[in-house]
Amino acid sequence: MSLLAIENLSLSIDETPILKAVDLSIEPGEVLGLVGESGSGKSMTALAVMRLLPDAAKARGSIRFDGTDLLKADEAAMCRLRGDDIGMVFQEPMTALNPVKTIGEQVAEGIRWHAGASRAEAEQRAARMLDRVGLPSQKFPLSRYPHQLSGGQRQRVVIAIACALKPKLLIADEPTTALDVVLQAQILELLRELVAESRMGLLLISHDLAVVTEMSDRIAVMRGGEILETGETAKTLSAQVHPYTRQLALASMHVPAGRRISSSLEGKVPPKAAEGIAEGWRGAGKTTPESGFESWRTAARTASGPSGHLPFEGGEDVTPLLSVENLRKDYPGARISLFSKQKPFCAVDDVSFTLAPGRSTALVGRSGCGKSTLARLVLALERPSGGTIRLEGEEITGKSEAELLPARRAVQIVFQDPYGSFDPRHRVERLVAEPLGLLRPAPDRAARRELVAEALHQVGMKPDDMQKYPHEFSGGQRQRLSIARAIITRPKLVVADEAVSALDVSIRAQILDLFSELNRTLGVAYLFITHDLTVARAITDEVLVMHEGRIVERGQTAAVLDHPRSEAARALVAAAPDLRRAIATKMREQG
Amino acid sequence: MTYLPSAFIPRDGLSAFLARALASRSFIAGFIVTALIALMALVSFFWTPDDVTKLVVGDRMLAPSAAHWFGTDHFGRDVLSMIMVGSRNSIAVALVAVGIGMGLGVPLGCLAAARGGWLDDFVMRFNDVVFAFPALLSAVMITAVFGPGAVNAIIAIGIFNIPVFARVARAGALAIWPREFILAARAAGKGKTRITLEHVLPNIATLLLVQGTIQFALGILAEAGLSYVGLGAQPPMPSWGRMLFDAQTRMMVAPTQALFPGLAIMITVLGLNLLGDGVSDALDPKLRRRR
Amino acid sequence: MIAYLAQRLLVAAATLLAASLVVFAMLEVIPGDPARLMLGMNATPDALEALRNEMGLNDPLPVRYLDWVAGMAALDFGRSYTYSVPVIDLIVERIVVSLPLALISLALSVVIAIPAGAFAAQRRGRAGDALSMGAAQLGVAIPNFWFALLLIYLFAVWLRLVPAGGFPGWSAGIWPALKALLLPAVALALPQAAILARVTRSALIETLGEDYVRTARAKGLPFGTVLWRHALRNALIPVLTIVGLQFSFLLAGTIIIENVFYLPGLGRLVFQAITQRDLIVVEGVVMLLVATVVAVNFLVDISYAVVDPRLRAR
Amino acid sequence: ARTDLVLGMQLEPPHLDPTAGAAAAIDEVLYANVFEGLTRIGPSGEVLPALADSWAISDDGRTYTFKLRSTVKFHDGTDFDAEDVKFSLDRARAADSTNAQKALFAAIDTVEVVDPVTVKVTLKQPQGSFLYNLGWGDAVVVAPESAPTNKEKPVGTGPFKFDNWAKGSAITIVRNPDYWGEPVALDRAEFRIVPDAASQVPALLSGDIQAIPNASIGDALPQMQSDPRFKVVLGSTEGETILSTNNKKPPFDKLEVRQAIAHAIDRKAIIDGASSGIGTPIGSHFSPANKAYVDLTGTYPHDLAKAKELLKQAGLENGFSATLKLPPVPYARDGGQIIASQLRDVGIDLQIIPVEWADWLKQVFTDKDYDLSIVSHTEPNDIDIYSRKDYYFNYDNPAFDKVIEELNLTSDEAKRTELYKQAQKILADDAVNGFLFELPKIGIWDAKLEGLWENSPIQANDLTKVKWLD
Ligand SMILES: Nc1ncnc2c1ncn2[C@@H]1O[C@H](COP(=O)(O)OP(=O)(O)OP(=O)(O)O)[C@@H](O)[C@H]1O
Ligand SMILES: Nc1ncnc2c1ncn2[C@@H]1O[C@H](COP(=O)(O)OP(=O)(O)OP(=O)(O)O)[C@@H](O)[C@H]1O
Ligand SMILES: [Mg+2]
Ligand SMILES: [Mg+2]
Repeated sequence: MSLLAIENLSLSIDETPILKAVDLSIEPGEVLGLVGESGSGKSMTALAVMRLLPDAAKARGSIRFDGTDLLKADEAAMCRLRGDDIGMVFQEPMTALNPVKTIGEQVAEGIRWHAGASRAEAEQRAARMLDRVGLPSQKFPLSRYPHQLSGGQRQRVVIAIACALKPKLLIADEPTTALDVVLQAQILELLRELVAESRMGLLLISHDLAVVTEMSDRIAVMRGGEILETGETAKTLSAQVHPYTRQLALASMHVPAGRRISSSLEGKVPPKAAEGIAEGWRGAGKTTPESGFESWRTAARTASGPSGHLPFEGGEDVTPLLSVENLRKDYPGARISLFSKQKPFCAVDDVSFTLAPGRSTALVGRSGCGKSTLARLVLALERPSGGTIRLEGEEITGKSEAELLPARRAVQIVFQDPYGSFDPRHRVERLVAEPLGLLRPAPDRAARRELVAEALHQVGMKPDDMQKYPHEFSGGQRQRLSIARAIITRPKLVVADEAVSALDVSIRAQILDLFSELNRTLGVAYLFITHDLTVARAITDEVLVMHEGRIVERGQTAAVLDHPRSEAARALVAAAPDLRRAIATKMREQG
Repeated sequence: MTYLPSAFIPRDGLSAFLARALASRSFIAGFIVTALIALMALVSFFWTPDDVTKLVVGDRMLAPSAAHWFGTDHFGRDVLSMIMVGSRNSIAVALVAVGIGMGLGVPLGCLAAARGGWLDDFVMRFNDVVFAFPALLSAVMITAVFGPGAVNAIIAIGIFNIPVFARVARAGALAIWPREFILAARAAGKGKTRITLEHVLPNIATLLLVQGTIQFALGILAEAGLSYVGLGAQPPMPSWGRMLFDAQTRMMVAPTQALFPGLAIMITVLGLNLLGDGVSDALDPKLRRRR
Repeated sequence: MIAYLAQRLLVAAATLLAASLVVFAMLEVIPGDPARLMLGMNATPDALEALRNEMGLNDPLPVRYLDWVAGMAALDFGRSYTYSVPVIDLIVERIVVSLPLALISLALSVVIAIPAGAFAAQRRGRAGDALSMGAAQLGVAIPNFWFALLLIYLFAVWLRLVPAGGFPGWSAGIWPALKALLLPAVALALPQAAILARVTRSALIETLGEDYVRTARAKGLPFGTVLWRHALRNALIPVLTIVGLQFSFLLAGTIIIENVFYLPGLGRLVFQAITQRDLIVVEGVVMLLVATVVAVNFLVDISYAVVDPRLRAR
Repeated sequence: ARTDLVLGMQLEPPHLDPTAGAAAAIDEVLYANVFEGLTRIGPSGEVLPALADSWAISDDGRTYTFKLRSTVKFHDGTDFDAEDVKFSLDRARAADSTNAQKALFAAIDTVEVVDPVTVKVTLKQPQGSFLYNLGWGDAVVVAPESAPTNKEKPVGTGPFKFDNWAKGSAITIVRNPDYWGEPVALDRAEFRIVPDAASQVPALLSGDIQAIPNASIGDALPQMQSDPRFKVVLGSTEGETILSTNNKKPPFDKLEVRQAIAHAIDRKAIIDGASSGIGTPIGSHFSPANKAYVDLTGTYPHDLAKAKELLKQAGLENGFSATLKLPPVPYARDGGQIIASQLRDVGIDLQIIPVEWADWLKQVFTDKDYDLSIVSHTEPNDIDIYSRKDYYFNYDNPAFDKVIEELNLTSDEAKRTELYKQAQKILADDAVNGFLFELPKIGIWDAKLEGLWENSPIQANDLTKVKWLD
């Protein structure tokens, strides 16, 4: 008998069907990966098991856990199961802990509740559990509050809570999305250990195919509230019986045309998968004619000297588009007493680099290493504490807002959050036209309209979209609008700060293609900020690796990512989930 | 470190807002009540059942009847007419006071949020000082200095509204400023003033609207309180608070005289509060029932 | 934490100082000559002048301000123009009425509001919620003086359970004194309780939507336990803020309520003093009330830190 | 039976020394209860012996020899004797005296101590009212030791001792066990300040307060009258309620205008609306209780047409506007609205300005910065104020002054009555002020309470005979 058997589970909220006849099962000691794009119903499935659904939700079908039907159990019975036999780790480590209770209290609480242990006893067990997840009580006493821990540490506490009583089933709903790749790798490792240790069943939910592939024995693919396919991980992914599974896999590995060759792991991809990728590309590639992109690439290569030479080494003949020298940014420290402050925090520390016109550069690094700060400095949205920034040879540091206008025209930005970067109260026309105020002379109404229409056309949107509000678009469309806004002044450099990390894999693929195409047609240079090495690899020529405010490594993308030299870069590369590599490993394991 | 609704931005446009508002029972009830009171005030300019400037002492303190629905007061004036005319006073005082509070407080709050630094500190400290005076006490003091009367009541209540709006506007604006679309606007070369006008204000407008209805309701209560202690509207101008004051000594003889003005105040405030609730419900279902 | 406290303390002191300037400046504008008030209509100009000199009314403004502030720091609020006794004596006499009244009504409002708010939040969307929040809506809308009138006529005049007003003094015994404060306290507390209950409810509902509540429920704690153990403490910050604000409202509310119940409290003292142009009393009492508000806000600030460990770090 | 009493009073005394202030509230608490004089005034205005057991008047009426009681002690334990009497009278009439009624002692020439129980007072000229004057609260006997502190802690010889003053709230007096005379029935009495109808009515109804000798309960009167728990006594006061007019300020300097106002005023409506229908209409500045009173209310009957006619004569057919400053008393604030409404009917537009007493005293009484005002003149027999040159009416009529002058020199009762009538007539004809009504006195107390004064010849709450019936 399975540990958990979900049969024919349907769920609706306010008459809207959310889940349609979901079937899933998990054996003891098994890891089941549940993948699917955002909103496909993964979390709802998990919450249905916990019986923690929103009030309005109505579930039908059966969820058998260890023989009992959870959907028929009363609340008291569920309370007995939750936390004891079924543990759950939630998506957001930052908010999953009660800020006003110590971590000791929070871990011990469940133990006291279920095991009836005394306070001292429960705390002892809590301490052991925290030790187990890598928070030894010598370094992290039980009396710490959540705000005194980093995101990764908090997630460990959440896992400790969920696993405190050695549950038979652990549900982990996107347990690593809020963490950077290095932390993610650590957490996944921890989960793996816990499963191995006590033959716990694990339902691992993620939209990241690579993560799930790496971790799970079996995989279930979900879309629109339905399970499309279940099976052994390796088989499912290599066979790609269901077209959607294939689409998902393709999108996850998507590289704009011509870029695939740069991967050194190329040969290791199973032939079927590689073929699928190529096919998928042809199928989905309507937006990006590959030949054009290829020709631009060739042109760019020629312009920057012989392949293999770094442009900033060999490109003396070209004036750099952007050159940054000894840039530094200090943030004043928090006040710790009335008369003293903490030492200023140096977010960007002695950074120098140059960007050549028309080339794309990735800026990668762990969370909090100073990437966004550097971007804001380059955009002159913040004043540096030291160093200079030159745009086409002209210094922009210390200029007034009026003097900055030409620079602003030349450098534009695309933000991470395709929704947050638009004022929801303005129409698309006004939003996209916003930077037009930078042009001298400023265009009149008719001219603006024309320019907006053109920009929309360039990103593949229709002119009628001008009269709509941002909320009337999908995430991918919004990101296109955001790009349209960035290119409307014909900038020479576009800074993209995590511009695709919030997007679903399939939409991400489209946007990456768009970036490539714009590069080709308009000759725009990019500074691509990302923590996702797959993205960096997909569309950039060179890469800057940043660590604790400093640039620790730079070079051609493929070279750096395949043969990282610095410690920081090595850690990044090692931790980065890679679908191809994961499939290959699983193939070996599962035969 | 004060608690205020975090700024919120509706996820969609005006029509959806209206649709949600119309689905909110609070909003509909509040809107109807408020509209009726406003209508009553408007009608009173052209028509009242009786002339409130005319004292007919012979008809004093009549019980409600067909001729005088709500009875008459101690001067023989028709209570219904008094309430109708009094609503003008209540609405005018509260409205202008809220206007003063908004007109000064919102720019102050926006400025503080946009400029930060010492200016922000200054505005916050100014708020602290004003808040340190119990509201009614400062109103009593102001009317004591400048004499009782509707205008001074307006000023007194208005002054207290300034920091309220400054605070709400500042908190709202502070939540808007770090958002990416502001950064985008800055990248588009827009200055702080333009950004405040084009992006910040429209986005906190709804927040201010909700606070506005709350302050409006509070203003009506405050005006009634001031008039009740004789510092608000002066006779012969009818005012609900004064009517209550006049009626309280006659509670036993003519209880309806105290009943109707009290009910008028209560219903108006209730209506405004419901309206405010409804608006915030419609703005963001998560922001329900803040007050 | 120490730094945080020191900073709050400094802010409090600065606020008080600014407030004293405002009070002084404002009351300087009030028409009426205190010396004439003290001596009456038939006083000779010489006597008036002498008294003015004695009271320091002829000194330049800054000197008078400094004298006044320095005096207050030493608890010397000057001498009442109408009663010719030290203002501090009047204040002490009155504060034994006002302070208990404010505290009782605050306690009453908290004791009613928090359980009511929690009750409504727990039963969100159900009849109990609708009922208690409907009542709260009414409570918020009722003018407290009108409510006080209704209470007087119901409980004092018809049922004759408690006195209609007045205050026998604490010397008459705790019970009679408390009985006299009961109706005023209820009249003050109920509208405030209504506001507080609404705040409690919405703060609770908001925190109940937080992720950590789900985490707690995933541990197997029943909903009610989660509400009391996890959500309430987190919801306390907004509740505390409102409690702090309410104290100020209660103090001001006493001006009207003490008039309705003719309680000899600070509110009535200041009201009377204003009508009698007894400026020095007004100044003293207003400053005292302001100081109380500032002190309460300081306490609220501290209690934030008690409730929320994140603030302790500062 | 009960031995405690809570008495309501409207105004709080500014201090507790009856020899140093005019406020009626001082006497209302202390007179006959805490302080006593040589004589005292009884419930119907008669002069009774008090600290003076008896007295002899010389034939020329100039020398009064008082025999004092010998067993009297002040509340602080010191003995009362003739020295105290001399001290008190000399203090009251001294040049730097702060006594509010120095005129009472103006006739005294010398005060001599004959022996500890005998005092001889010599007058400059005979004065028929001298014994009555000594019965006033301003003439009570104080001890030299305690006189300076009487304002805060009054020490007298009466049947009650001062106990406590909770400022703004109440004054308590308790029985004096060492009283020389007949002991009082009450153990303690509290004078609680209940300023207005809004507080007086519920306080009475709930039994918190058992008596308000001078109540303002407005329209609740009929209800109280029909309530068997209470005894309601209506009396008259010396308070002429008038529409004070600034006789020098145009257009009020025109007789026609003042007459027009007099015609426009409907006294009945004012009494109904501002005094709950009780109060006697008056046509001049004189109390109807006085035997020299003439009813002059018919001088200018309520007649709008006539009023308009007169205004036309004054060249003001289009009316005019003026201000009406109202002190914070119900009869003024309510009456003001009614008068404003009545005058509007003849085209006079009044702007109502409510003022506090302090402002009223300054603006209206002292600075004479006003057009019209409403106030009740409660001093007895004060028609002579119209002859004062600087009085706030700004009235100046030599004919009237002559009548008053003559009155001062006349002691013949019939003649005096005649002169009073003349004076009343002149004022009425001149329509100096709008003469409205005589302020009523409403006393309300628990029906089981006995011994409170039904009339008040002087403003006092004599509790010496008060007791509970059951
Ligand atoms: N409280 C709710 N009320 C109504 N609909 C909801 C609610 N919560 C989720 N949904 C809807 O249910 C569907 C499934 O949501 P679910 O959270 O399970 O998605 P998911 O697969 O976990 O997505 P993600 O990867 O973004 O977490 C979505 O369409 C979502 O809009
Ligand atoms: N305004 C600020 N004041 C103080 N510190 C700041 C400020 N902005 C950023 N920092 C700090 O500077 C460091 C770098 O921040 P930055 O946002 O540039 O990181 P990042 O590399 O973009 O990280 P992520 O990948 O998470 O977006 C962080 O430690 C952050 O806490
Ligand atoms: Mg999810
Ligand atoms: Mg960043």
